[in-house]
Amino acid sequence: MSGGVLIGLILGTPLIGAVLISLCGRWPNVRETVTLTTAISLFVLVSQMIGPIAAGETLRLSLAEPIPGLEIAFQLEPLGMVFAMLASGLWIVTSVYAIGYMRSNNEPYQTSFFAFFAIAICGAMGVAMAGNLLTLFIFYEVLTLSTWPLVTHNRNEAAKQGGRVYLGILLATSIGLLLPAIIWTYSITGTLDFTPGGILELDSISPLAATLLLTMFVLGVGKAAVMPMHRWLPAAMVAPTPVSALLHAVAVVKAGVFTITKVVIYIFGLDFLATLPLEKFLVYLAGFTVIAASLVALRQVEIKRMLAYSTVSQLSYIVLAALVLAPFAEIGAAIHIVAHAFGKITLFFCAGAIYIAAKKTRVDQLHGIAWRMPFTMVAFTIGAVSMIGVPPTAGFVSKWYIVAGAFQVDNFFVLAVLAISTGLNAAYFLPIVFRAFFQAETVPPAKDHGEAPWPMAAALTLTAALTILFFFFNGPVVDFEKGILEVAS
Amino acid sequence: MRNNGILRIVARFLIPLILLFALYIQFHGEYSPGGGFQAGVVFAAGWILFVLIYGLEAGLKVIPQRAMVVVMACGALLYAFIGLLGVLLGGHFLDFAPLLPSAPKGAQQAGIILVEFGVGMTVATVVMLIFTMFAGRKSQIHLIDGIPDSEPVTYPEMNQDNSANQSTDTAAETRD
Amino acid sequence: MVAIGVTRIRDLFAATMLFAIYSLLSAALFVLLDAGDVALTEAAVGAGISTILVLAVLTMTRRYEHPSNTVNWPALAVVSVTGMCLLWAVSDLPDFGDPTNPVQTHLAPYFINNVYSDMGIPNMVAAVLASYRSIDTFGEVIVIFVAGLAVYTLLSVPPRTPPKPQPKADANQPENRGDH
Amino acid sequence: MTLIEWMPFSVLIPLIAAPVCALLPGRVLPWTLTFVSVLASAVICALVLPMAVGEGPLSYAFGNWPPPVGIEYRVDAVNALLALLISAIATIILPWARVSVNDEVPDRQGPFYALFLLAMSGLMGITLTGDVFNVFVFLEISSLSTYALIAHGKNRAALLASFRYLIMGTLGATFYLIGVGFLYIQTGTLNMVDLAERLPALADDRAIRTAFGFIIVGMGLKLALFPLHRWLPGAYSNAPSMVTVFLAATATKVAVYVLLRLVFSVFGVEFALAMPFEEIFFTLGAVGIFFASLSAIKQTSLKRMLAYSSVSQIGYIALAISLISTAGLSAGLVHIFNHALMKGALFMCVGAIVYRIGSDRFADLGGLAKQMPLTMLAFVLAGLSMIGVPLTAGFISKWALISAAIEAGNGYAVGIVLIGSLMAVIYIWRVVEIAYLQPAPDNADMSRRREVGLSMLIPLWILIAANFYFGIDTRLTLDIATRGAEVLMGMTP
Amino acid sequence: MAFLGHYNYYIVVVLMMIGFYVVIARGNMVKKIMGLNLFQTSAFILFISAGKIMGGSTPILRDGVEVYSNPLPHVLILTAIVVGVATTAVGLALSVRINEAYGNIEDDLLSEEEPDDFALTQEPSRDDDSS
Repeated sequence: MSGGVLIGLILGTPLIGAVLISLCGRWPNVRETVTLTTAISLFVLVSQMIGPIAAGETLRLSLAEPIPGLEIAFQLEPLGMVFAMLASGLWIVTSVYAIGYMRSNNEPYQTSFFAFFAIAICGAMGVAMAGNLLTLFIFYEVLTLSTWPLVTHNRNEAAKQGGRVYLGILLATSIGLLLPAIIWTYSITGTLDFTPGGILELDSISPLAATLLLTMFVLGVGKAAVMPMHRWLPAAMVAPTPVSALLHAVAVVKAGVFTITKVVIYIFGLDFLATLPLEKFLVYLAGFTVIAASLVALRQVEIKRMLAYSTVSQLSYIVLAALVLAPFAEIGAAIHIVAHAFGKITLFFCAGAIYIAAKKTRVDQLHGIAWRMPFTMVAFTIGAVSMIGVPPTAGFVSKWYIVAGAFQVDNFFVLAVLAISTGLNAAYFLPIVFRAFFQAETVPPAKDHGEAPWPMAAALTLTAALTILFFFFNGPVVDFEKGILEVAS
Repeated sequence: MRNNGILRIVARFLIPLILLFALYIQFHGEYSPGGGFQAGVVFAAGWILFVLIYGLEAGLKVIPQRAMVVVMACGALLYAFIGLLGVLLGGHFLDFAPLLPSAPKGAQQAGIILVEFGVGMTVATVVMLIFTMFAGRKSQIHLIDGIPDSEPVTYPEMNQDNSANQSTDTAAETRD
Repeated sequence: MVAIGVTRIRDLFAATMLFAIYSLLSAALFVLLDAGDVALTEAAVGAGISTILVLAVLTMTRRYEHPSNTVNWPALAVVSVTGMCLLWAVSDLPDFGDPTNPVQTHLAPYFINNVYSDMGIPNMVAAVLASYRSIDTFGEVIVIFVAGLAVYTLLSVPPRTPPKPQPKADANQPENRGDH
Repeated sequence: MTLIEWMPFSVLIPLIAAPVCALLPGRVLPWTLTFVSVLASAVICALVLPMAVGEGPLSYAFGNWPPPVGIEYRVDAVNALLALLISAIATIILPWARVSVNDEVPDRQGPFYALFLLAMSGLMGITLTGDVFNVFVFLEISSLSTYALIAHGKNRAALLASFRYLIMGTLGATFYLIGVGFLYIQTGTLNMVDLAERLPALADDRAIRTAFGFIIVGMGLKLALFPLHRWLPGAYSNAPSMVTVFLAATATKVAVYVLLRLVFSVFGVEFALAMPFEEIFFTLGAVGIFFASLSAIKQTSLKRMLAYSSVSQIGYIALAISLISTAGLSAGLVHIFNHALMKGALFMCVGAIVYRIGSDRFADLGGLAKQMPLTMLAFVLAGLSMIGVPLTAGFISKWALISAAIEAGNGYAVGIVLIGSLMAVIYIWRVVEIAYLQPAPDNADMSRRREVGLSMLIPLWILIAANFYFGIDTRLTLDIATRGAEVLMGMTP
Repeated sequence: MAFLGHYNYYIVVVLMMIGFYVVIARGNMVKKIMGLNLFQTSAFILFISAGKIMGGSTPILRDGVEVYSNPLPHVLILTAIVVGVATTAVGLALSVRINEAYGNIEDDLLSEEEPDDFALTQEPSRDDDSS
């Protein structure tokens, strides 16, 4: 199969899935089968690309040329490969989980839920495989718009409010900052292709303007949730948990940091960025976000909101790592995308499972719950440990690389941020674990409950297992990423 | 006014004269000031004078409203037709030369006379029509004003309108 | 001047009469300016048709204008500024009646010299109107046709009297303003 | 007959069909005649366009009198594109309009359609002609018929709106006429090409400058440039739906065209640069975008909201023109085209909604997405185009506009465009929220709240498809617009 | 020389401004339409006076006349007059209908009733011809 066809299929599969899902709305079983089939075939298709990419082939597909000299084109590289694998693989798990969640909660509008979910995945795939900034931007917006119906799924006042903040911030940043940044770049360089080593040069743009441009990119990618553009993420927590789990812990936010990483590596280029005088400012901003978001998370009582702020903080790790501009840190950024995905999706799955089984949403209600839902809480613990960055979990690996990267360039600010945030992470995750395992139930639950339905329990167990497995088997991913850096620098 | 004898007699002299003058302006337009437009207006003025004296009903008996609409369209169409004739005979739109290839001047004259006649037709009838509409409107209003205010007014026309409305709705419904 | 009278008088009937006089005067002016055709038209239209129509309307509406004694200063300001511009502009216009005007030297000679050889008719206005620029005149016929059609469609709708009862027919009609 | 000889018939066919149409009885015949003639006009335009783009200006002299003496139609890339736009939009609207017109104008449809034909051919005539006075005549044809069409609205407010438009429109036309008068007095000609040759010698002439100002004010009134826009919301929101769709998609665009043609082709770029043209257009455009968007956000009914949105979109075009560069003009032309597509589609949705539920107030729209899913989906998609989301036509305009602004080094313009887009998000999304997330109002007549028929849906979705097509394949729009801009800037003969 | 040579234009300007003022300042619709007519008529005079040539005569060919006034403005103004009367007719028809619908034809009164976006004292942008 030629590369172009493969890319086309990867983009088309979720779309066809979405159409079929909306057509099968009347028969839930058929619909769910379609969802799962689509998810699995997508994963298989994406994994077909590993071979060629590892062999250094270029897969390219160009669809149209909406603006003279600018194509809607796709070109896969290792970083995108990882992202695509992650999103498509976790889609399967999340689908299983979502089926359990939606059914046992008797949610309305399930058909549109699954359909928009598929479209959102298509958006994520497009972002992952984009061959230039324009294409990336297009699918970035597809992702934004297709997740709005998911965020407002409940169609009540709270959902409406959340949806407003969500769409407002994401569209405002992308149209208001990202788009002009892209057009500016285009008008300077005449191209938007992702080119190893970057397309911006010192003689075409003054350092000050370049810094401004970089700031526009970093803030314009609202999905990366760098403060002060992070507000949408807690707001999006009104969505059903599967949405929070896959999209707001994996696909959407990762699309954000992925975009920033891509821009840093392929548009600016590490060497060029290193010459910029004010680039540190963004490092500080990201570092500030890490700490501040952790502090806010500390004070949350709702599990999902706490997780959301934790996500904000973890995302800025990645941004921070990307902006450290050391090869190791870039690898760390890429790996943290994976590591955080596994950990955070586990945590969200657990939160959803607790909600479905026990109807509990607050941290202070979890006393002794581990004895009723052992799988769930063990998985939660694994996820939490990974967030803190303790071996043998995925989170440790990425932190390792980021720290190593910071040492490469002697960036002690980053080291300090990492140290402090690790402490803060521990401070808000461990009490929950402690409470769940070692404290007695204060209030008897409304109904006697055990684990959540099996699809959910299975899904969360699987992701927890992945979190641990990644610690041991991260070699391929690391090798993969080293490849790009060799090309890049 | 209608019963004023003097007016009637004066009008009986004047109106034919006015109409004659109109025709003179119409067809003598190439030699002296005047042309289709002025002729149309003057012609209409004669008719309006007639209406003012003999009443709208009498006026409409001479030239019914429907006829005005038709003639008004025909005037414009006559103009267009002359224009198209030029195209059909191989020239440009409104090119009169091909009408009489042997005598270009004559062709131009013929074209001008014909289009001016079209202008005259349209202008005369439009002016008459506009006047009719305004004058007719007045009588309709007086009719309604005659109904005492205290009564809940029902407008027969309105109801018709309404039912027409509904019937269209249903028609549309079935088509859907 | 008569025009000022038109603006000042609140009695619309009188204003109409003044307006008719004004039209006649301008028709006379047109004659002085050698524009016979235009004069004829202006007399017929301005003094005749327009007047009759306005009178017809006035019999249906009120004769007196709603009193508003204040001078509309913003409007006056706008008008003065525009007037200033125009006065400023006309100072660069060529002198009145000067035979060396661009108007007289560019296209006019063509018409004056060629009309007879092209068409064999003496009235240049008719020639230009109906042949050289006949598409304009076609447009003019269409304009007057539109006017007839517009008035016809507008006024053949059965009348309803002033606001008293909102006719029932309105119930299923969209009232597009929010305050209803 | 050659193609050039067919060209004027894109105007003449509807023009001649109109008197016939006025006489036709019933409902089917007038509609059929209108549709056929409009379609013929569109076909001619579509055939002429490639030739006009490829071979430069095509000239057709009426009555076979050579141009400065007679009147010519002169077609190049700019007006060929616009003529195609007008006739194509009219062709798409007509199938859609049948049901809606039956509902809103139950009687005397012959004259109604005749007026529509006249309005359309008037606009076409303005677009194609090469004579400044002929512009005035056709302007009046289209204006007068538009006034009458607006007055056909069901509301009594339609009459008032029509009257106000009449006053403003006639003022605008008279301003234009005075401007033309000055031009004529100073040059002795009315032909655009002839004028363009004679004007440079008179660049410092006060009368010419005033003529420039008067023409701009006059056309500003017609195109609803910001402070002169006040007739527009009333006219758009009270006219019959079909008329609104047509006007919103075409009428103001034609006024923009006249402005472009006169300012760039007749007066010339140097003259425009010597006048404070850029500053005024930039300021008015920017302020217009901002305030009109703000007003759009404040509205509580769809038609008015979209009408204000139109005013703000005109601001974009003004902004694009004010850059006085090829890129800017091409962005303006592209936006003229794309805006017609999206606004047409949006107003079609509103027309469908009004047809079904008899109201366009926000309060009545709750839950409509469930009952009219296809219409509302179309609204969302067209709205996305309005916002300028990628893959839509709106994105292309925005991209072109921002690129042009960056190229001209005008950071403020970039900011204004972006703020405008964000405000568009707010007003479009308000509607989306209501339609998708709010339950239907209690007093809603559920039996009426159904999807409209295919006769409305198909044209609507054709426009939506066009919105996406021209968002992805821009060869037609961007290339021709760039070519048109070059013509206007005088870069090519 | 300049002043006297331009007296026709000054008349035009004065008339024009009177008409313009009536249109935008007066509330009565019939009055507005009259104002519009005044405004238009003044524009007509502008054209016609431009076509006048000293010592010329009506542009109808006759023996013994050498100098004719320019016929083109006459043609234009004929058309413009027709346009003007057409507008007047439509405007008047509209005011009749408005009178029936609202009970009066005073635009300022109706503005209170129908809060439209049109104010009588709207500020046209004058800035563009004051260079």
